[in-house]
Amino acid sequence: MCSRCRERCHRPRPPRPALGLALALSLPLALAGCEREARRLELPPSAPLAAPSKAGVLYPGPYASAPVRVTAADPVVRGQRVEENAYAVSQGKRWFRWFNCSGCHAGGGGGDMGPPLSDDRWLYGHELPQVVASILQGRPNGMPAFAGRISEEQAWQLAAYVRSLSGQLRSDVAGGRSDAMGSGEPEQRREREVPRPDAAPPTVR
Amino acid sequence: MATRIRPLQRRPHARGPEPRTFAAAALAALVLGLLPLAAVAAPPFGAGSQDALRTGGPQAALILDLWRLLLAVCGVVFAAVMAAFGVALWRARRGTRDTPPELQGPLRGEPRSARLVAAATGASAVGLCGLIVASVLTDRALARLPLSNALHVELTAHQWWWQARYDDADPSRTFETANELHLPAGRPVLLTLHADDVIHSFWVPNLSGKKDLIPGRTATLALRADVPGRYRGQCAEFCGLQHAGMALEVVVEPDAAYAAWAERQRRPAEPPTDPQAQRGQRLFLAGTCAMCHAIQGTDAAARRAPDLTHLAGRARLAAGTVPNGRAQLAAWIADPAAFKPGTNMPGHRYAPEDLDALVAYLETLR
Amino acid sequence: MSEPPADAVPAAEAARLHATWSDPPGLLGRLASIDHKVIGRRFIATAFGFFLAGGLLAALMRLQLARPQNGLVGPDLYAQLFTMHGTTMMFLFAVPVMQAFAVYLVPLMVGARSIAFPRMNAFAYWIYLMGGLMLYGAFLLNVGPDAGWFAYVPLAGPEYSPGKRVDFWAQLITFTELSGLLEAIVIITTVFKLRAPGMALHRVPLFVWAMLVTAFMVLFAMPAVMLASTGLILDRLVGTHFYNPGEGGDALLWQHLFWFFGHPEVYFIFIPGLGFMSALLATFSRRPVFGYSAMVLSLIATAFLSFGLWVHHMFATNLPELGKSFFTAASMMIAIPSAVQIFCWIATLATGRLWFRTPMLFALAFFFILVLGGMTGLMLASVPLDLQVHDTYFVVAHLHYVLIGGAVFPLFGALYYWYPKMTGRLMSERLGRWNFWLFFVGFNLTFFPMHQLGLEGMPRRVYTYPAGLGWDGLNLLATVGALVIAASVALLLFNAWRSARHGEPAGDNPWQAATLEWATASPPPRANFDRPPVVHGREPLWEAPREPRHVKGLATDAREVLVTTVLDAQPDHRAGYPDPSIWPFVSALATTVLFVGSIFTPWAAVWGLAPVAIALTAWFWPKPHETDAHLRMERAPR
Amino acid sequence: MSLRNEEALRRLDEAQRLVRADGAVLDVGALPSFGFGHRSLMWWGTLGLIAVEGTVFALTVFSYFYLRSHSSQWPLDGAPPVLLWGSLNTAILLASLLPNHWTKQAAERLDLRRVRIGIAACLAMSFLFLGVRVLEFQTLNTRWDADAYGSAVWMLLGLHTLHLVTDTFDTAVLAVLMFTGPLEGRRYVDVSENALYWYFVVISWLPLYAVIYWAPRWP
Repeated sequence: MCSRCRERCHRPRPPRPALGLALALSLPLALAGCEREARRLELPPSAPLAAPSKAGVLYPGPYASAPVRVTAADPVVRGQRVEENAYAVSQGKRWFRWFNCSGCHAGGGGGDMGPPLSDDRWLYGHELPQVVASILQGRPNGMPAFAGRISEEQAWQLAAYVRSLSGQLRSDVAGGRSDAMGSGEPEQRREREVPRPDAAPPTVR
Repeated sequence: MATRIRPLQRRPHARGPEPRTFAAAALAALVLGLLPLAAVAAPPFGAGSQDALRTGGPQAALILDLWRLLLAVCGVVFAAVMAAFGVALWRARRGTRDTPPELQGPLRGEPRSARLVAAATGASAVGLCGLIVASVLTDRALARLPLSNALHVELTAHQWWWQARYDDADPSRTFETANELHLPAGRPVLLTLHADDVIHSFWVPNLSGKKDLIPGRTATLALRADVPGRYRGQCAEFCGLQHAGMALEVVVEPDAAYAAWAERQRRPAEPPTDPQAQRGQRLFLAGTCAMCHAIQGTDAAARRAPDLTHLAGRARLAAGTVPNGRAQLAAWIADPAAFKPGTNMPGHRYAPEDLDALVAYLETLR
Repeated sequence: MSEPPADAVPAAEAARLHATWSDPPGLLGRLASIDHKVIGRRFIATAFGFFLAGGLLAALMRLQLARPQNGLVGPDLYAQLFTMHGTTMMFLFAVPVMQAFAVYLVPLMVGARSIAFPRMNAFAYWIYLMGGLMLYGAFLLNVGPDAGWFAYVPLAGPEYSPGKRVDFWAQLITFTELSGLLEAIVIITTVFKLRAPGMALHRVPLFVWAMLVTAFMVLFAMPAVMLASTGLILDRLVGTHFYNPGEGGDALLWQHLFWFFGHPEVYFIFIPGLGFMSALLATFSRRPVFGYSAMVLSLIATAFLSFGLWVHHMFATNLPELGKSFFTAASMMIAIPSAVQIFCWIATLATGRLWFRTPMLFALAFFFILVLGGMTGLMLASVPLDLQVHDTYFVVAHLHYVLIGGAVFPLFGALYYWYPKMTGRLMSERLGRWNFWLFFVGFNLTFFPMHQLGLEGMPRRVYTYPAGLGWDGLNLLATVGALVIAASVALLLFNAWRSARHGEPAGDNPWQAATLEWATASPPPRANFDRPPVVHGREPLWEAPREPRHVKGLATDAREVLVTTVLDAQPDHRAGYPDPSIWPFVSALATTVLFVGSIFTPWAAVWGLAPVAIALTAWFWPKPHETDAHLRMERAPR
Repeated sequence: MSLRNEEALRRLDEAQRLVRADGAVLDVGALPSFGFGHRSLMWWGTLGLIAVEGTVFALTVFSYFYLRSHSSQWPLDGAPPVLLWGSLNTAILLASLLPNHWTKQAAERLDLRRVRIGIAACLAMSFLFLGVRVLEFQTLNTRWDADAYGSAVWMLLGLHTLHLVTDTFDTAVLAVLMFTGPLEGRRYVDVSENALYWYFVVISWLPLYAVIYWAPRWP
């Protein structure tokens, strides 16, 4: 087990029998399991996020000109951590409902007024930081900016969930069916949609 | 008087020089040094405020009577069985490994033992029938609580808080609150129970037995609170990480006091006048708060988290886990997970003056 | 009074029998063992291992609750702790340990050479072991289930329990239920078909009756939880909607299915305890238990009634009133058969010659603790009262009084009682008495205050509680009691470990008991009896010997058992028995791969079937040398 | 049960005659080394499995009607399953009782030639209805993840299919064994108990058929 992983799972544990045997048997699952199952309940509060200059800006600048504002030390590590953590992804699903993302993208991300999130087209990039940027900064034609309205942690969790809608996450991390009416195929059962390279973001003039 | 922030749950591990520690220290300095310090208004819950043996209404009292009856009957039966057992042990002869086993008696049949066992069994059956009757009678008495003139409250359980809507024939007079029920003494209440996510259970032991709130189903519970006072209720069905931190405060007060409270609840929040509070309101509406919370009379109308229209009038924050006061409110906003690990409310790193303003605004929501 | 009949078996015949029924040497031989005594010992040791693990989890919980707002354990770990504790104690300890004792004792007590379906018996043990290791492996990796041992949906469902924690729980259920069901079939068949000639049903020892009744209950109760957990895992993994109210499912379906199993489960932990009691009280009162027929009928009545009580776990769920009254009545009436047994035992004690040894002390403690637990059970059966104390510490107190008083105290007594049979040495009496008193005091110190805590409003499954509600003192007391229990269990372990080497040699029948397991050596030879006994009464070793005493004519150079008729135990035919086989172990491994794999992909349930099918076929496929041996002895029925 | 009462009594008498009490010992050496029906251990084992699986089926049917009682409309969405394949399969299953019974009797007479013919016939029928079963799944008009109705129907049909597959596999292994050996008397007991289990699979299908295909058509 890598030391980082061990540190994260660091919790008081009772001694258990057959420790060595169990470890040896499940080492392959261990690395994945450890991160997948962590519940980081006491994360430090997000770093301050500048509220948008005008509250409720719906049409921020174009994709290219607005670099992603990532405050964590290492965005890649942070992104991986969120995307490997089932609890974080399930929280993302909760925010998707709470913040009414489903109002435009439909429950399960099938798309309605807003573009579908479960297909292979990514107007503004499919990488996790790009999705976070889309959420925080908004996109032309209707996607509001959520910077300052949700915590950064929530944005990452939300983005991870959004990526699970098109099968980008491991199936043991992505969520199962919802306790609700018709929310489509469970995320964990979705085929991975290979992001189409030709679906580049439109340049906004 | 300065009140120390006392988290419900101390963090299990220090995380080294994390921003959190720094933030907490800064916050504490800020809260203790700069803010005009407010004494905590919350009256503490004492022993017996969540107690099935101290009743505040007829439903709980009926059950308590049944408990006393069962305790007496079972106590007598237990004593009788123990006495028989004791006498048997005391009077029986002693044996060892080499005692030849007694086979003749069992072969001949043991009429005396048989008679005693039969008699004891018969007595048990009769006693049990009595208990069944007592139980059924109590059940029927509970169901007969008169409900004319009942107050209707719709209670929805969420992970991990209680949402209450006070119904009224006149829709404009319904209002919403959270985590703190006020009930008029002596007037029956009909609770309609829903669950938003998982199964919870409504339980205020001083007032009534419990009832589960199950997603996809609706249940009702009738109760009456006769004795004014503050009672504590708690979710009684394991509902996830903060099951322990899902309390409900029930304030039973005389009719007039209740009416005044209800009238206050119906009013939207008053716009703040103080510039600091006004700034706080802007922060509230433009920030993360309004994504989940509602404040009547403002644009904040989300219903994912407790309605804050009259937050400052409540004794406690976060479903009964944190006493309501300036310092606590600030600490809670900054780092809710320190009090309720697992809560769905995110932490915030506001600049000190922003936090100050926000708290000042929330303090105006009386 | 008679000594067990002297054995007139020539040494050469005994040696041949020993060679025939021995396991092959080496590690492979151990894995291939299908000797019910070997499997039984492993089973008991494994179950006690899980008991210790579950106890440690409980001790951690008690430490966390020792004072209000304690910070030892956070909510996430606490949820795992109580889920693991409940799951371990119910599924990995209480039910299996009873079956484990049955696996060891029932064939000996009915005078059989072996157990029915010995390979299936071995398979059931391996499945149980692997299921338990899987669960604890998962727990070590922070994948411990955290939705309670009852796993109520929707909390345990796909939306509110992300990750694989609950899937491991659901698969553990599959493991232990598979094991439990197979053991039930093994025990039923052993009791029905392998009894010594002459042991008609009305001569079967009460302990064996208890195990038989339990096995039947398992047969009809466990399928419910297997179905429920299959529905859960399908909901979680392939998106079915059994428990999704949004698509026509229902959360209460889970509760109905779970408690349809869950309530009988309490009784199939408790009824073997009653069996232990009857065995212990007879021996240490120096007389048969009073009222054999009443005892047997009570066991059967308890089993039947226990299937009609499940709704009393659901009184708070808004069910129709009439139904609840019915379940109140049923829940109270089940007290009657238990009361009959208690009265019969008191009559036994009163007319017996009492010999106070450690096993007897544990049996006597049963009266105080179980009767008290029974009283609180009556209270819980009452709907209005249950609505107050349901899901509070009152219930925690009640269930521990019933399960520890009704099952664990007799079980510890049984351990002291049969330990000499299993090892050939007696456990230390002095340590035994310390063990008993510490356990008795610690138990009551821990759990009695919880009644009061529940009435004073403390709910279950909270990882912490605020100060000032009046719960602090009693909680601290309970924690102190838990430490006393821990000391007592440590003493038990020490006693068992030390006595294995230094205990007083036991001889065949150290307690001068009446049942057949004491008619053979301690520990019993590989073939159980050099010559299987013939039975003429209910207390074979206490009654004057009658002829014929032994069975002759079973092969000594090949494994052969005598099959008798169900009611009268008349000899019916000789059945050739399989040799030790590695395939049950391999099949269990393959099944484990299938079960664990299907947590991660439903397709594992398809490709995982291939190795299972291969292993099972290899298991079933006759070995030529076995067939030859059987053919040599074959005689077709006419 | 193929054993009539008098037959059973006759066998019991015979066993009595074969057992000799000789002073201190009871000599059982002359007893047969296997027996059919409830005389054999295997019969009890099979019966135990049948009890377990019968309970599972009963509880699944209970769950089906429990879920139905909570819905105003059933099926929740869409049409009931197509009758054709299910009914055809019911007919095939019932027909399979014939070779099954014939094989069981041949086994109890230790008639290897007939057992071979019979078990081959049984196996052929097994494959036939497994084939039709695939068509059944395709014409259920619902999916397991469509709604609770779909889940319940798939559960019912899936459970029964699991039993079909298991028993087909058992039969196949047994058939190979009967053709290749090594053989001994107890193998005929296995054939007989396999047939007993098949009775259960067929008979348990009848209520399941009624539930899956006719319950949704019943108002």
